[in-house]
Amino acid sequence: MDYFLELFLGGLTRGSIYALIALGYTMVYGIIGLINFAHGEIYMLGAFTGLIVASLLTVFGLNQYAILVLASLVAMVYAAAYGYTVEKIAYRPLRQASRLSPLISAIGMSIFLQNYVRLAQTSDFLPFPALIPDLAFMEPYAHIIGSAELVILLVTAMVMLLLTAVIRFTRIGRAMRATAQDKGMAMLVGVDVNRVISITFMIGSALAALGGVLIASHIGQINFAIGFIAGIKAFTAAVLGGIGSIPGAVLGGFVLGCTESFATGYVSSDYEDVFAFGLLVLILVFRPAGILGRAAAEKV
Amino acid sequence: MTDAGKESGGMTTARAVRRSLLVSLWFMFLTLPILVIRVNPVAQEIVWRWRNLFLIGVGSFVLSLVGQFLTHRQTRRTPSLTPGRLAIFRQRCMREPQIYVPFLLCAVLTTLLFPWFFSTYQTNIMTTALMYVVLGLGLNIVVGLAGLLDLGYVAFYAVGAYSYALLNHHFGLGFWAALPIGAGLAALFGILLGFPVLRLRGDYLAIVTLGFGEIIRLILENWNEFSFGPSGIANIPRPGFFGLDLSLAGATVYLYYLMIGLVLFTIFVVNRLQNSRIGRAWIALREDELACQAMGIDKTRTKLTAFALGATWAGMVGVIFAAKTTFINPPSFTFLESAMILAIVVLGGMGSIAGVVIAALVLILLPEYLRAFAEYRMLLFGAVLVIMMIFRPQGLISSARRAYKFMPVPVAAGRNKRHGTAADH
Amino acid sequence: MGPLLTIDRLCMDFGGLRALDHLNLSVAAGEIVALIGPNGAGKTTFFNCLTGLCAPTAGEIHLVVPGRGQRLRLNGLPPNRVTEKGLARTFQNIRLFADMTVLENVMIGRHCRTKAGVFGAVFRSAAARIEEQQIVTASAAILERLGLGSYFNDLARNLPYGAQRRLEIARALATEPVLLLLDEPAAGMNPQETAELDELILKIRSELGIAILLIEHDMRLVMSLSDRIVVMDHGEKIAEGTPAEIRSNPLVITAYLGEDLAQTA
Amino acid sequence: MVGDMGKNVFRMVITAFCAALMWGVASGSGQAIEPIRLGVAGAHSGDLASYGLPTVKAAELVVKEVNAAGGILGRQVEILAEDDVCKPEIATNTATRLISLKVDLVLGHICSGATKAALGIYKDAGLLVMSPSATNPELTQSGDYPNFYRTIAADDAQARLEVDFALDVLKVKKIAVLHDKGDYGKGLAEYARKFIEASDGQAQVVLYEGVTPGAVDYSAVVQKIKRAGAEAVIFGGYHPEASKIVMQMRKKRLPTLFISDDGVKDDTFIKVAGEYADGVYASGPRDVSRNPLAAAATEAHKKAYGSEPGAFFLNAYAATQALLNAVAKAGSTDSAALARALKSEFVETPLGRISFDARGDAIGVGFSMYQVKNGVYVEVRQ
Repeated sequence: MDYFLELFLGGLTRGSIYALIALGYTMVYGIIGLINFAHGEIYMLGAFTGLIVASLLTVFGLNQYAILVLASLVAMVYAAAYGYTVEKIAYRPLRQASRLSPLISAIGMSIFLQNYVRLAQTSDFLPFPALIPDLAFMEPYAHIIGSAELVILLVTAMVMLLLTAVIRFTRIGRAMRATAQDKGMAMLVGVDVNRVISITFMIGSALAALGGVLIASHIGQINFAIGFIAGIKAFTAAVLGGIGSIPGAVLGGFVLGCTESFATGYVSSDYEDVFAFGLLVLILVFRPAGILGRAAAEKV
Repeated sequence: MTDAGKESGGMTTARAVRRSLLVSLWFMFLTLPILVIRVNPVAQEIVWRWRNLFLIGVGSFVLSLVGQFLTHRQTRRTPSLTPGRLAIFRQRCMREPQIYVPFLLCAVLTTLLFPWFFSTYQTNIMTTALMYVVLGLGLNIVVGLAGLLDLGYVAFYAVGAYSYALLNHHFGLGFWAALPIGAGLAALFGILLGFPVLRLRGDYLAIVTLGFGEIIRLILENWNEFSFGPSGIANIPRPGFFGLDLSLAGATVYLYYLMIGLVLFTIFVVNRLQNSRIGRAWIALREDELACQAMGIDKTRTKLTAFALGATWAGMVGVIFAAKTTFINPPSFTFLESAMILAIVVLGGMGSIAGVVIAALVLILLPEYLRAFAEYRMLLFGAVLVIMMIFRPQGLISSARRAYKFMPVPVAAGRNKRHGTAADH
Repeated sequence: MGPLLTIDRLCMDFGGLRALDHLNLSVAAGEIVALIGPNGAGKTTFFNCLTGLCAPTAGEIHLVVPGRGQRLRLNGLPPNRVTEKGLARTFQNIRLFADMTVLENVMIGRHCRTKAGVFGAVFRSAAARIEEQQIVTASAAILERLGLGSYFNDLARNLPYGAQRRLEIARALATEPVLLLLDEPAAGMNPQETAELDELILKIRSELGIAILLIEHDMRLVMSLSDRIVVMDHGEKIAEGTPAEIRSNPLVITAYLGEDLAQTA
Repeated sequence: MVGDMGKNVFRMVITAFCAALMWGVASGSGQAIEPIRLGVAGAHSGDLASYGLPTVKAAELVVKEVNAAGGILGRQVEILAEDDVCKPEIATNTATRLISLKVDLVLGHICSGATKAALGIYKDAGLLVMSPSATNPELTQSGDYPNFYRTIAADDAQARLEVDFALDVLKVKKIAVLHDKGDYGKGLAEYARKFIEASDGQAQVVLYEGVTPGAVDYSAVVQKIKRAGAEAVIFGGYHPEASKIVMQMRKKRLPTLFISDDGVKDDTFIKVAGEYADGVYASGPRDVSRNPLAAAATEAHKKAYGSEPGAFFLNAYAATQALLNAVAKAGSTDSAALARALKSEFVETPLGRISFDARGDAIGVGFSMYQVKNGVYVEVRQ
């Protein structure tokens, strides 16, 4: 039973990592129905920016909390800027094109950004400082759940609540929902669709960067390729939960994390990813819209 | 950047410069941390590379100016419906035998005599390129014709390669016996993949096929007893020539002609398929799945045929791949490979045979000849994908539907004679 | 001779919403029946249930093909099987295969009446060659009949609107239906085009002997064309009868027609 | 405009294509044999470039020295470096290209998979190949590649050392064997498992598992190690995964010993794992820091390139020396004569005085165990 609980907690923390990245994915998909393959790369860029800022600040001798906050903030600002630029260059001109074109463009962008960082920085793994401090009150429970894991879990929950609130209760949230439903109609009733989409990309990218900094400081290392696997897993989580749904992304993350954890614990980590993708195929076959997603009926 | 041209006429140079200045400032801001600062936490050092910032600034300024200039010129010209000069030229090339016959003859001669004029190395990479031509044409059936976005195509390639390697290793099966078996097994896997994804559409299909591709690779990686795991299978024999053991150069030339044959066969088959009952059903499925069903087309069977046929080619090329490299292991079959083949189809023009052939040759040969820029190869590859999608989403050569020729049939009654507008071609 | 198509207490629920409520309807061979009713009355849902695009919640759909005699149960069949049985349809919002040529669009309709497979296509066996030739000839003949003869090799997307509507009908005819379902065929047409459509539908009935069930809002067309009219509202049938009967049915007038009828009458 | 631009682009493409072809022809048809051509193949670009480029630099340094001293047999040595990105399918192109360029000897390839794919081609061309880094045991043990030599010990030797160390020095009874599912790591883990199982009950493998490289955490695997009651973990793979596993083990208060391989004996591992790295064992090439030749080679690298040498630098340095020495001793570049010279002659290299055994493995090259103490790897003296 203990073993089960430990695996479950491990799955939960892993799931919250996926969820944090999946939130941005699902937002973008919800609005323009595009698999933003470059999202994982924005996460990686965020982590790199965080590393650079943290290294600079360490030289100035700031304290750990200040470094964590500043590095996250700068990374988020930069990621938002990258998200905005990527959308404007690679996706906006293709808004009227067939569904395939933006997807290919996204794959191209992803490859481009990966290699941009590889060439500008390095292809080696870089150590990432443990920015999240070890909390004293967590000390007795450290063998069950670490401080960094707890912080990630809490941040994921907070971000999910915040996003849900923003989408439900604010002006921009309303505009987002309108755009998601029908771009043409939204435009007619005075929503600046381009602006809404840009803002969505910026929020999603900033979240990815926040995830990047937190997760990198938990794992302790980064390189240019971390975005690919994180992106694929996060996307799987988003689809599992029902893409476009904010709580769905978090739920999907948890389901995926726990599946992998139990697969490793009770079967073998050799086939961990086979289980993850197998679950995805199964869920999509029996519930094509995901766990919390609504099936969109085609109008005849 | 894109709306610069809309204010046609009113655009002054000063404004363009100001705009470009903004663009360049933005990109300098954007690239500041990644391109300028390099940290090395191991050695505890920070390197500042201000020169990069300067280069980015100047580069993006110039590019933005040029871009604005071009869009400006384009919008100022009155949009005309007549096709561009290039299009006319192309049409003329296609139509007039005195132009295309010598050209074609030249191309055929070059292809046939290639191994005699060029080194083994050149022949070898040309063979590689031809393999991608076939892969592209195969995926073209699934993506270009049937409109099913398959991101796990490389799985079938792996199935083909491993069929030959394993059959040869365990049972000593030769290349020619393995070729149809590999193709058949790949087709079977295509159907296997096809069943669960029948109900899925568009993006969901894409992600599930991607997952399927990964699953195949993971199984090959982990199931040592079956596939020898990551250390792969070595000493796979090259194809024999009527029992003769060929030297390296001989085998390379032989493989080259084999691939030429396979390319021709593939083009022949795909060309016949796309103008057949099945091919039309695929295209209808791509255009409108619902209407397609309502017109009496069995969606399940049509999709499965597309998956199976597409996979068949991948399986065949997989067998040849194993025979060519003589060694295979799972890292040769990653998602990036699928992306590469997909890029060939999309860049070439979905559904266009000629386009796919050209795109495969360009995408595979160019990096080989530009080995000096190897570091930037993937960077450029990514950029080219994006740029192509923005400026030429229909690909290098957009596909054209077959025109059927008829004797002019007199219109039955007089009541429908009102169209003189339809331009026949 | 009994009816061609019999629909018995057909129900369709979407979640809690009842789109069709115990609908009964029949169409005789060679008959032209119009289905009218306000927007959202459930007319298109009804078509979707008939053609297998939605699975009805309850009720029975039976088709008796003249000459074959058998009573075929249609509910639960996938759309392509329904088409094979002899029901063909057009769509309210035109759904042509836009990037295929006009001729090819019609050739798609021949798909379910032909059977050449992959091998036939690749090796061009004699049977496949003959079949392909027949597909082309038959399709061309249908296009000629519908006055689309000059568009053969044009892409469907480039056709004028009225011609696109006619092409949808041509495509449906190519499946050799016994009953043709037309979903608002005159929508967006000018009076002249509507008049031509009127003639065309009558010609299809008289020359090919195909029964027609159509949804239409253009009352002038409905009144001049139909043998019988069925009025729907809120998923229920509220009236049925000849054009004259419907015109004078007070229930219909209050529920739906009102001014429209006053204009036509 | 469109037409114009299209035409220009078209013309440019044609010109570029022709130029490329001409260049291909020109480079394909070399002239009379003047210099000794040394092909250097490996990953020179892409993610694995950091493993391949040091070899090029090592070859350059040795060749510079040799050429300055008048070359070999009166002939200068010329280096032809070709990239294989560590992919088997590219490696076959690289190999045929080197053959087209008429190389006499090949230093490479870097990765075992790429090496296997290329070796068949070199064998047909009668070329001798020496790798500084391909550790797959089959390369020398299968007998399929008589033309292959290497200046690094094979994986089985490394696994043997790790297992012996765990059993005889650390005296552990229950061992968990993990790997990263990669060519190198899994191969090593397979040998480790085999050796432990063959130890007559001295110890047992309580867990054998591959971890997914690049996964965000390994807590489930760590739980499994705990449940299996392993006293030591033997991990086959590279440092990114190793540091994650070690950190999570220690954070979960798991004192299990951690033994790993050359891929983990890297300073980045210590930097990443920080305090948690202390006590970790890793096998690595024998400490040669007291060998004056090694110091000189490293110094030469710093002088020429301004940085510390990278992975496999000394192995590549030794390999280049061994190859060129064999040419000098054999008096020709004939592969049979070279093979005889390699097996009979000893040569002084940064790795020590080496020669080659019948299978092609270097004699006198081996591994020893290291342990992290206070943030540095220290050789364990037994």
